[in-house]
Amino acid sequence: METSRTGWDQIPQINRDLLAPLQATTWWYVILVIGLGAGVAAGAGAWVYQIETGIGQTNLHKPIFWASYIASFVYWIGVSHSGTFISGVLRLSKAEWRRPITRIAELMTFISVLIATLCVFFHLGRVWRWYYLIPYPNQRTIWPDFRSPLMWDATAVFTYATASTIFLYLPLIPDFALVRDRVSDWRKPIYSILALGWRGSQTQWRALKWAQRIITPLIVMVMVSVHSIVGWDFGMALVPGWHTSIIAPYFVVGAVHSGLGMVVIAMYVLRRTYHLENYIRLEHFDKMGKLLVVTTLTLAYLYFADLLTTWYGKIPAENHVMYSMLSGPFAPAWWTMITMVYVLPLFTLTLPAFRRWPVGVMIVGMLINIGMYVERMLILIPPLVHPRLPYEWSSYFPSWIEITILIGALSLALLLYVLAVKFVPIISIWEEKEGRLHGGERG
Amino acid sequence: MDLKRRDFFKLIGVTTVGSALPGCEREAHNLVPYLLPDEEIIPGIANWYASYCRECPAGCGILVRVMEGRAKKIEGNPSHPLNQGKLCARGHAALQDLYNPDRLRGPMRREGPRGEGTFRPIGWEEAFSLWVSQLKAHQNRTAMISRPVRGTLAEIFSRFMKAQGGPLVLYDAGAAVNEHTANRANFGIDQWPHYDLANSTFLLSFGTPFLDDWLSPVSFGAAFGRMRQGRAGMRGRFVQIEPRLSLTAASADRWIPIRPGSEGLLALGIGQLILAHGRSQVEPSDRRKFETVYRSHPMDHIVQQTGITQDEIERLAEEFATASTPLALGGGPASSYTNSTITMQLINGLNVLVGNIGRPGGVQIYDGVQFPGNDATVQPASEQTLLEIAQAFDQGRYSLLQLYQANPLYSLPPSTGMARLFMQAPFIVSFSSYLDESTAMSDLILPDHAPLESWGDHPQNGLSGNLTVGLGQPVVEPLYDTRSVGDLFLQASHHLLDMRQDHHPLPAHPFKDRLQANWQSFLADQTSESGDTFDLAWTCRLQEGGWWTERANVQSKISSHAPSDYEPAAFAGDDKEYPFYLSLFPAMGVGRGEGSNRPWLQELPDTLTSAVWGSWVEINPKTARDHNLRSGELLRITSPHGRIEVPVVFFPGIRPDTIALPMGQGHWAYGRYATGRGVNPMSILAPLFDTRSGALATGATRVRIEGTGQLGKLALLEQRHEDKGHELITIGRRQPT
Amino acid sequence: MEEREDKPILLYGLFDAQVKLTSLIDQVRREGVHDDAIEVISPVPLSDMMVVKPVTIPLYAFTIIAGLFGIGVGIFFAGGTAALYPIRTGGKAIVAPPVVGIISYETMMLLAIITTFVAMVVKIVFLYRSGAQHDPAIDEGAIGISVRLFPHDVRRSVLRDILRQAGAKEIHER
Amino acid sequence: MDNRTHKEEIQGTAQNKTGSPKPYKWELVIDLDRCTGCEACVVACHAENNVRISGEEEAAQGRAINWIRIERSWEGEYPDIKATFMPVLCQHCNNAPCEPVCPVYASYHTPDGLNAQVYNRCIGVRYCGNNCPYVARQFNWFDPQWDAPLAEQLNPDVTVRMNGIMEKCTFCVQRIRKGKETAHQEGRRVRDGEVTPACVQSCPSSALVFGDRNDPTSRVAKMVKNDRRFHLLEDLGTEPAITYLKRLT
Repeated sequence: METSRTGWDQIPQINRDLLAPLQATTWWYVILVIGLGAGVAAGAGAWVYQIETGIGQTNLHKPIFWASYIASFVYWIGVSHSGTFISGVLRLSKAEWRRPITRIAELMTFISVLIATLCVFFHLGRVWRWYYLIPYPNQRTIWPDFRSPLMWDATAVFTYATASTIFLYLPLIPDFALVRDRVSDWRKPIYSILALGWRGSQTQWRALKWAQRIITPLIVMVMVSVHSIVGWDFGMALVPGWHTSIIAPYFVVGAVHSGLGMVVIAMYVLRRTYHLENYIRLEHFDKMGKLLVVTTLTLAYLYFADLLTTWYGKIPAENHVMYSMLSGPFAPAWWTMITMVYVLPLFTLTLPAFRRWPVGVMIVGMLINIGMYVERMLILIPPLVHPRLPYEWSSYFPSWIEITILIGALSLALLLYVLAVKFVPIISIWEEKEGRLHGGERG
Repeated sequence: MDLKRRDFFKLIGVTTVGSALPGCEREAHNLVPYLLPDEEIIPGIANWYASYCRECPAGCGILVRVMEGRAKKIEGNPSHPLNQGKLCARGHAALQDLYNPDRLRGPMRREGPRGEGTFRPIGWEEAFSLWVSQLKAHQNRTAMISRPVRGTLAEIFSRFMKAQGGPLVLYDAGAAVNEHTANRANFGIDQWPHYDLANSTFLLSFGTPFLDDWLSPVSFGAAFGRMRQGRAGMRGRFVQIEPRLSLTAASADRWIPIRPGSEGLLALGIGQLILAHGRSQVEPSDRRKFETVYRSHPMDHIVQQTGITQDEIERLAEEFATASTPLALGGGPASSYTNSTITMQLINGLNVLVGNIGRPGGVQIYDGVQFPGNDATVQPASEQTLLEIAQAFDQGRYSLLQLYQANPLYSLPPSTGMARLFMQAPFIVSFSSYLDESTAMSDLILPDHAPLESWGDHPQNGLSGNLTVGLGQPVVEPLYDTRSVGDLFLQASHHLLDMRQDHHPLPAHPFKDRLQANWQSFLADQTSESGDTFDLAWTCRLQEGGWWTERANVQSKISSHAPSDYEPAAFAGDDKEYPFYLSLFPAMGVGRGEGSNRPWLQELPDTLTSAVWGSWVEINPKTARDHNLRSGELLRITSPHGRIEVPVVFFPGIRPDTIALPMGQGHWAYGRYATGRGVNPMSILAPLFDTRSGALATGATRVRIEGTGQLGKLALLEQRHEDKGHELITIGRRQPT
Repeated sequence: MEEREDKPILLYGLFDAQVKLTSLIDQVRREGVHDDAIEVISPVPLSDMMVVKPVTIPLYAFTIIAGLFGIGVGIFFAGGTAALYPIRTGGKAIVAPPVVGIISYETMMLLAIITTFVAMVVKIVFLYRSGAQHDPAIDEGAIGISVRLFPHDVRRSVLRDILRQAGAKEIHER
Repeated sequence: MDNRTHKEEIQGTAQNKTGSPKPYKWELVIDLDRCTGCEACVVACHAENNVRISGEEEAAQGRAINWIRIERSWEGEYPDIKATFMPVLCQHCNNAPCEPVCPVYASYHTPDGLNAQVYNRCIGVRYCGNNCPYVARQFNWFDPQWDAPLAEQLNPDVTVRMNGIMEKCTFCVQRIRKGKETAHQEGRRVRDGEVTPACVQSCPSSALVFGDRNDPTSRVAKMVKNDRRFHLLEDLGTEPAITYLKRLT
């Protein structure tokens, strides 16, 4: 028997709406790009200066050997979890509402993994020797020690970066083909190559679907492993406050938490900018809000478990770390973090009305991200400034060089995203179509 | 004439002989006497040269590691009885004297007004003739201030100055003049006795900083180690009595914060009790004299003056008198008041009372080494003697001042008017290696070699249980266009011969020959060296770094005189307006300022405060709270003679009515590492001196304090918050089972 | 244009979304055209995939093989090289099982994902039926059907009629 | 299990190095009852190991480099107060937390039981610094500077560490190597006291004693049995090669 295909008449409209960003370029877009470019240049300059003169340009000192750069690394890796989680987990769970936001998230994943890797390079004392980390035969008999959590990290991040790039590219192929046929200028050859000669034949569709079906669960598993390992970078250390078994799951959930927050921001901005109200609908903010509530509660649960254990154990070294945050010099930062990451999201996103208020959700997303960044700093600094031997208890605040470099990194992330919006359809066109049409077909 | 080169060639022979000698060979190192000629230097192979350390008057034996003609490291000479292979921080840092970037590299002449510090490099010929002409011009009107020197150099200096007609003053701010004077009064000796710390079972120390910088900290450190853990089943006990818990006190079993200036009274009280309990071991003949002195003050007066309870005093007396080998020492803060010589006498008296003079674990006195330049004429002088010289310049009796590595302009308080000397002296010649405060005021600078570049010898009796004469040889070629001060003096005296018929002149040989001649005559007298030809003996001594006895013969019969009557300490400033005692102590490493141009010593953290590269004031946390001071806040310290501002360090180990400052910083000259760093507490001291010895009473000035509200600049390595953390450091500490 | 006898031509029809695909394909089949010669082109994956028998190549086979290989690689790096280069650190075993586990987990994932991707690309680029042809109109919501047959084939006109009756907006041969 | 493999490894390497069946195990004993806090060890270490001069600014930032430091702690309240000293340096732990975390083997354990740092491998990730519970690891934040001619004093046997790498106490490994070579040439074991790190050599009160723990006749082997012994943070199980003897009273 035949199936009737309804709604196919929307297709040209969808094409028009979602390809619009690739065609028109406004003056403020140019200004934005220039501004971000300036930020990147500043950061690059600061970095070169730091390499030239020495890592001492940071405010690091004994016993605080890790600080803002590593915190940023952790943070960006966290952000990168958004894409994989949303498109990965939601694909697996066949959540239809994911369709308009998967691309937004995957793109974010791809970019923030790059930035995270960059942060590691900022941190290295002799960055010009970074290749010692690569296992390749050489005369110096330099070989990495895979017993070091940092090597686990390097392997995992590499895997994750590769996987998420592929994961971003897969659903892009049909869209590239679509664009290929609709641009005539210099971009055409690029799109043609990227489109891999896509025609839309049933064989190709099936191949694509298969690949997605196989890779999606794999990448979700990689995602979990990556941030667990990032957590183990700390968990494996003897540093009081780091040496806890809960740190891996805590890091994973925290990552998703900040990732979702970031996606919400992107959703709001893009929706606003390119008038995608018909695609990124209130329903999506509502759903994201709910997800955020879930992550908030999970994270709170894990954090509480950790604090409770420390509090009850009363091991002096760990106590000093904890109380330095609860009531000590780090109290302001800590309470800010608590408010931004836990309290505010709970009190706002649990209200259905609030969840359908994009601006509000976006602001909460921002709060969560700021809070999570502070939280990353708090994971590093208080334990490091309270070594077991109290002789050199100390304090830390990033230097201007550090701040400049990190702002540069942030600008780079934004810049890449802004440029990407001009290059790839920010909403997966064919998946959007698929979503709408099949709804009709069943009728 | 180039002495350097000539000596090189002369010594090639000695080296080859030396390396073939039996008996002088040392397993540990490739020890060679004097400089190897270049063709014998093997690249990458270290040579070790024995010498003695000239950083402080103790003169420890050292071995210098030399590679490719450069000194690389200084280590203690294991066979030297004084330091037995050990070496202190300052000894190590002597390398940074040799290689100091701010060393003077050749003779210079003043340009522009004095004190502006502008100098013009000149050639040695010009410099030398200028000096000689000055000597001729100021015949019989010349005075010389030198750091304490001994041995051949001392002999040359004193004979030269005798011939030139004028006093030779050996001055070192750290030379324990009061202790010395007291020893002369009690035992009639001019050299240091050997305080046998290692074998004593109870040490009663009145502020003696024997682990900081007193006499010979290294040998005392070694002795202390043995006193504590060196004897099976016997751990010597140790009580330190002083207003501030010093580094030495930190190692004591008990610290008793006594009221500044009353140490003598406490000693008196203890002696009183010893006599009262009939425990004294003085001969009946002297007994009465002792009793009159020690019974001169009633116990309640003593208790009230010292602020120490009678029980505590009786406990001390008990412990001291009943110990098998007790030992009483005095110095440091106890020796920084106007009555300190008497205090030291009373402390010596305690040793006499318990009869430990000449006993193991007690105070042992030897016959000195018979060596040129080792007699009473080379004893260090007091600040007052310096001021007398200055006065003589005022009155025009002297007109030419010669300085040798002494820096009185920095070491003496401005209130003493020492600056006038440097303003008014018609001509000043300095032989120092640095442009320190005093040298910067001179008219002509003839820089000496660094110690590691020059010859020297160092007779030392006392301090250790042996008689020693250190022998120092140049271990590297002179880096710069400097000249051995010994050579200069001999050469000059030769030029002055014509007008010196009355005095026996010094021959015009180079200093090294003079020194060798002294050793020849000295070794000839020593039975141990008989049989060897001098060349062999000389080479051996060079390789071993000197001559010393296995054991010195102790003078059993010492006529011990009773101490003089006690007199209370006088203080400048009345206690209403100036409520605080001021206690100065030589900073760790930089000492009294002579070490402050050595980066290693500047960066050496003060063990008690962990402060580096600066000055601070130590104040009891309670006092700080009363004046609501923050840690690190700039504190304004005002005395009747001036004011300084120093950052505060909370210091639980100090009397609430006392504040303490380190000396050694606040140089306004003396090179890049020292200049303009911290403050010199001398600048607020009153011109008060010990009534007997004339030594400056650094603890006799009272001050008042007020917070300034702003933070000072001071780097502390320790960053812990004092309230917390202590229980952490004991994590994992296991109780003795 | 000159047609060579042996070169197959494509009979291509473009339909709107409402075309009755199933019956159309059946008709074509009834003319004796084999499934391999038929290809459907659409802007979105069609849910009624049964219209033509798919050419199936099991991607997961590549995935599994690559994954196993990846585990081998991981064991070699984390365990093998350590054993070949035995340096003691911190009292840890030279070959530490947990480490080998973690590393081989990652390498397994890495190779599995990459291989799957490559296989897919190969398939997309090379293994589409020669029937498929590129038509921008598709993406505007149309559906294309192409049948491959030889120039002298007698069914040529028949099939054109079938397509036309099925409501083809345009039909052309290539 | 890993301990056995380690032992075998030691045995093997030890046989190659010195003919003796037993490897060396260099250990240090610090008698806190002797330590007077004079810090001769600190300068001796600077002189022997070319430790940089950090200067006041760096010191104020907590970047002064000391391979050995004397930690002072106050006990009690005025007037019954006591200052105690604890020389802290790299403990050369048998289970060193700093070693396995290094991704490039810059920090590893020698068969002699030394915790070695290979400067040329180090790329400055500084994980080891975090993971050292004794804060014994020092980082070079800038290139070192010696005002001419101070550089003349540098010890040619010891590398000068440049910007961006980690350094720490080596037990004066250059001296150990020399001693072992001499002993090897003479076909014997290193004698007790033949090899001493600069700090031990200079210590006036002989609070520091260094030697081969595996030589039952060595002073170290005897002193570690002292009932005043304890290890710093020994509950961490790092098995330090440094044994402290508790100060009395």
